[in-house]
Amino acid sequence: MRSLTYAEAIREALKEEMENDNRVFVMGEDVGKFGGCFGVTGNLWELFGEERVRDTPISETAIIGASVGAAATGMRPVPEIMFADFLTVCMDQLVNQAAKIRYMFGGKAKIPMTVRVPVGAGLSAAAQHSQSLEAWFTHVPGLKVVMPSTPSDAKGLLKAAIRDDNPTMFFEHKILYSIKGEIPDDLDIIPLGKADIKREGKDVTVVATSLMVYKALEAAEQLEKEGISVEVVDPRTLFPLDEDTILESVKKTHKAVIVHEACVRGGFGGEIAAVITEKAFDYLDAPIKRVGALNVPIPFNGKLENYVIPGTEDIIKAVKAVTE
Amino acid sequence: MRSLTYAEAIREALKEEMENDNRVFVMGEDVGKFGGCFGVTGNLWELFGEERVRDTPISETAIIGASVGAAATGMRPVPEIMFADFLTVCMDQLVNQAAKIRYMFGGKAKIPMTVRVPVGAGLSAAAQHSQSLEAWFTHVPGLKVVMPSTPSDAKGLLKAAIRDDNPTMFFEHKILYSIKGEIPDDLDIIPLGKADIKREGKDVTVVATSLMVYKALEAAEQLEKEGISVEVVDPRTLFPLDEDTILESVKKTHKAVIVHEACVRGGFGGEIAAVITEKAFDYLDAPIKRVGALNVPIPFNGKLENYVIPGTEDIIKAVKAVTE
Amino acid sequence: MELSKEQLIEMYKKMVQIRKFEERVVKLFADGKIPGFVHLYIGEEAIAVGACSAIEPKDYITSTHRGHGHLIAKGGKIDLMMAEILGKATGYCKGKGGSMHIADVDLGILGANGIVGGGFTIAAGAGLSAKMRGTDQVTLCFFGDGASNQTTFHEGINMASIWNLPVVFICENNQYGISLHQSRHQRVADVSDRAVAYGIPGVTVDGNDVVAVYEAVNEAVKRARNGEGPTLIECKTYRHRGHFEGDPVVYRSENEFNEWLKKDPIPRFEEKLTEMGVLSKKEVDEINEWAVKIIDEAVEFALNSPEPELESAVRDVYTDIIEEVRK
Amino acid sequence: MELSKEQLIEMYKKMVQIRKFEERVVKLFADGKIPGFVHLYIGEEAIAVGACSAIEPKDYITSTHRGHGHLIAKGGKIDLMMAEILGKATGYCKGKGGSMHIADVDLGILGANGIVGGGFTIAAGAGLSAKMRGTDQVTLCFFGDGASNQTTFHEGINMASIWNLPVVFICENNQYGISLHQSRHQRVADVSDRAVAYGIPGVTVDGNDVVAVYEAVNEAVKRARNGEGPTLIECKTYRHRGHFEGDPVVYRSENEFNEWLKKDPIPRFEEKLTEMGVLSKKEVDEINEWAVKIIDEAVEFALNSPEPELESAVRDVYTDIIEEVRK
Ligand SMILES: Cc1ncc(C[n+]2csc(CCOP(=O)(O)OP(=O)(O)O)c2C)c(N)n1
Ligand SMILES: Cc1ncc(C[n+]2csc(CCOP(=O)(O)OP(=O)(O)O)c2C)c(N)n1
Ligand SMILES: [Mg+2]
Ligand SMILES: [Mg+2]
Repeated sequence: MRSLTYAEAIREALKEEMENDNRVFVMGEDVGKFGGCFGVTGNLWELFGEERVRDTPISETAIIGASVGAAATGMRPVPEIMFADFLTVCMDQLVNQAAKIRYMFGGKAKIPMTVRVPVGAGLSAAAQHSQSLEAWFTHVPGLKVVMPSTPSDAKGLLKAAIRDDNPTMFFEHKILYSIKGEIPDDLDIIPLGKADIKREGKDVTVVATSLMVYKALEAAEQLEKEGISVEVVDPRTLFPLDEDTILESVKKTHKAVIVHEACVRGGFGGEIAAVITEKAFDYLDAPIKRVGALNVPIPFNGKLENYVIPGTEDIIKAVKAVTE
Repeated sequence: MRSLTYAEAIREALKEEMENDNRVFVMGEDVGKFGGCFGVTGNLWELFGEERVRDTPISETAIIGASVGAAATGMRPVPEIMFADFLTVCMDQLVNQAAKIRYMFGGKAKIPMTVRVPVGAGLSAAAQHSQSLEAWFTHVPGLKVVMPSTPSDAKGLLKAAIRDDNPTMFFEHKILYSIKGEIPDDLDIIPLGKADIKREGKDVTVVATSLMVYKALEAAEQLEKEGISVEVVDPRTLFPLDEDTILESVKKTHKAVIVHEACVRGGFGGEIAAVITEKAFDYLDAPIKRVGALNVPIPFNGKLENYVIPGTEDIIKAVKAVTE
Repeated sequence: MELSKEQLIEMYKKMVQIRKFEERVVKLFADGKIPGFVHLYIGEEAIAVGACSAIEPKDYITSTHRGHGHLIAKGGKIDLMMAEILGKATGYCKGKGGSMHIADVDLGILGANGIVGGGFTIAAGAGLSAKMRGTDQVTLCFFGDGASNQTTFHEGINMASIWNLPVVFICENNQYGISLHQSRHQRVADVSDRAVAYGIPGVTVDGNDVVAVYEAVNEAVKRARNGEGPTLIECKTYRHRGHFEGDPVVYRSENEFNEWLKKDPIPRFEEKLTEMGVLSKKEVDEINEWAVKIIDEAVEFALNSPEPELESAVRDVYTDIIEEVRK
Repeated sequence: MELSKEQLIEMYKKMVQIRKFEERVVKLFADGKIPGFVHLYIGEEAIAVGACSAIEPKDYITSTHRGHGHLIAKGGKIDLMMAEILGKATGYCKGKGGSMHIADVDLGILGANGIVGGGFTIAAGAGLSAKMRGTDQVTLCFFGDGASNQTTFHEGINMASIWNLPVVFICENNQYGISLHQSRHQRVADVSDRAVAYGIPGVTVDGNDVVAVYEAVNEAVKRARNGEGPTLIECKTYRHRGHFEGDPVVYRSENEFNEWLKKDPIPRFEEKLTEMGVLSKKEVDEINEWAVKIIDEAVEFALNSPEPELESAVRDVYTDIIEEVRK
């Protein structure tokens, strides 16, 4: 098995899909020779040229809007929005165009596009460069939402998203870009809608996404020592959501903690908690706890930032609260 | 007591606040002589002139962005966005500017603005003119979110929002504009963050917002005949959320159903369900049910639209499911 | 003028067809048969017809909330349109879209759009796609004077210009964005002045003269096919009806309205064609009757069509997932 | 030239102050003392200083991600800026904002902005506010060449133009938006050409000539105060550093860089002032020493300042609510 960073795994997925299908192309700000703000597109520009690895003006509205037009007419664009925070500039193109065109047209169009977006805090980049906004998109029928935590998940899911005929939001965590992981030799695509149990356990289910999967695993390790066995479930895709795997786990452990980096209020944790409460109520032995960022913008100072975003300690506390 | 329509009550609130405070002004598309797309601003243009009731170009980004700039420099703008669906065009101004400026500046600015926005389906206006997007804004620390159901709530809460020193989203339901209601003679402001129990009951708590309050009350009436006593709680403001009133009610009834018009997935119902599950778990005797629109864009045909958005029957079914 | 007699007649027929279509929509709306919002194109027919006469079936258009004219001009099927406007299962969008969302991607009609300015960037994308796929397809992007103040105007045209995309941006300047006169929403008198900002040609033509529109668009389409990039064409016109059906139209004067009525593009073109001997009075009448007959048939088709099944509401969200039905 | 000797010296001092500030930030960043992203203004000092010299303390500015120069030019306090950039409790934003969000509303500094183009509509709003409050305050809106392709450029300037708002839009055309050269992000050679689209004056000046910038802005400020509306001023310049500290700068040539170094605005202005006899070589040296000393003090202040308390993280979200603390 080879080992790749999360960024390399994403680049490899892009490369393979671009080789396989000449309708696939990349566009975004500084994705060309510069290689992307976080280096993700890297050498793709050298491999595929500036037509298929397109540097755009600082025009998110046009990047996404043009992707919609290109997708509707036979291409398979993979636009990049430099920071999730800038999705605010192109929401109309995502929400009112990409997501709804197929439906509004009575099924007579498809919009195969995958929007790659770095999310998350941890770089002292402050309130306009640190957000995790995935929850918004789960509330938009017509979009799929992917949020991988490991290099191999990122690779397999990105390939699936690019081959998917629907508009898909693909959220990558900036802090994960440099993390290394093994890529199975037989890895091809990982279907959207399959959760992955990152660690088996029997006392409590921790549902965690993206970077929080690692913090949940750390928490699980520490809790193990105290005799608490934690199962860590990574949904990997928020829509389609693999409710079955989550519910199975909760039916086994009877307790649930949900962890995401986005602030708690209005976050996707509420959705998961509601699904569990509705569909596995009789199995629940304790309140469901949500762990997420405090409900504040992300501050600049690193210590404040750390205080605001959820950490391993917060997960441990929540697990203890439901298991005691 | 006088009786006013919801639209009249809103207009009266605007008029009174504009009379009280000359920093308050209205701007938006066709809010002037035309009187607003739904007639809400009506004759304000005649009363206050075109400087304070400003017709804007079709430029939502500029409407909200300029409101932020005006609010930061001493005015109290009350912009109107013609349909909630068009909030997608000015998300950056709301989310990255209005909501975060105070925090990013270390508390050294305030942005007193109230964004009035019609939401909801029911007019066969199809997928781009029918959305209820309030959940997104509850996920944005720095914003307050108000969603009144009755004329007097609308009036009292709008006055409170305009006097509030923070950016506030004020969601009005199009179908409610023509509904009449009594305005208490002593009505002044209704503080943000106080839920209202629209009907007392003892068997089950139905938390409903906006137009759904009426459907919940209808359901309650029908269920009464079958011997089920329903308490209808209207949070009125989604942030600040009056958790106490909701939790008190659930502690009394031991059952909860949550109803909103927005589609279920990723909606604010998940937040409320999660709050109840976390904070009143021991009192819950049944799964919490959420009732909302199906997870699809709003279709044009009225029968399909009706099928997609939640109705009284759906609430009755959910209540029965948790009480049986 | 390079237009053949056949082409001129075809253009006249399309214009009449649109007019009759819209007049019937007025009536159906007044009769309570049409749900939702409808925005009519009466008075602006020369633009859609002039423009679409300059392109081929393989080419694309993006339309607006005021889209019936564009769709008919591009070859959209009258019966499927009428059925859609009435919300029927047989309509273009199976009753899910309605007037503001009619599309026929196979005919290159990338949809009406309920978002003002929604078309600019989609058109740029269609242009990019054509370029990358190595075809010579051109995209026409229709939009209003009001839309020229939207975010998307700026970003969409800029992108098309820097990449030399084969897109023609066609402004239907009917003087108003709902109630706001152009002089109050922008300081330029001609929307085409804005072409300068993108280093592309900008021209203004009489939008009530179908041949003038044709010629300008034809020129722009040639440039586009040659890889010379986009053009901005402004067509001055006027809508005869309110912004939407039901608009009390308090914002414009009787006088202004009457002046523009005199410039109605259809009688003007009719006069020209009869003067030129292209059409006789009798042929004109026949065309008008033919157009009404087609509408009659379309209305009958639409009225007799079934409503969509309720469960169709949950289909067509994704290509591969049907999430749930109402239980 | 209407500038007095005192004014010229003041301008020179500000430019030097900015340069020294930025040079120290380079060092602090390299030493790992500064978290997050920093975008430096070295090479562009003439613009902020020329522009801000044409306005009064009561006036407003909106700044960008590359904001240190604007803030210093408008009178922002060096020590509070430095403390903020280092994330300290004593900083302008109590350590919550950092380089990209420094503001001092009392001084009319409506904030740096992490969103490219974030300032356009805020500036229009400040202009509207001044107009409605009946003051003669003017707002300067700084932005980059790259930002001129954003949605907000179009809507913000259009709004300011139709309402004759007292705003001056000042483009710092440093040729690049991160790695993309202007010629690849827009087809106009001069951003000021875009003024035509809004029916307002547009001018291009040498952005490395502080007096030229001053004169153009001064003229525009006069118009603005007279109720004649906005102006678009483009200042051609070049950034000496990478886009942000840490940028390997693979996208431009050594040659281009060297050519621009020759036009460095500070030595140019220095030469002019010494030639004019406004400053002696000795006075120049004194100013440079003074500037360094102020930075030294600011750095000392910043380094000795406490980190913010953790619980300060939950304050300042709302004026009236503190929601929760981490338990
Ligand atoms: C983004 C957005 N803002 C506002 C509206 C509401 N609206 C629909 S049509 C219209 C006027 C459009 O004016 P114009 O572009 O001139 O086209 P016209 O209606 O005159 O053909 C407005 C404001 C909308 N649909 N989308
Ligand atoms: C909306 C948005 N898109 C992208 C970015 C990322 N970004 C930060 S600065 C920058 C380049 C800005 O270029 P320009 O406006 O020319 O200013 P300069 O950096 O050259 O001073 C970009 C793309 C951003 N901050 N905001
Ligand atoms: Mg118009
Ligand atoms: Mg630049």
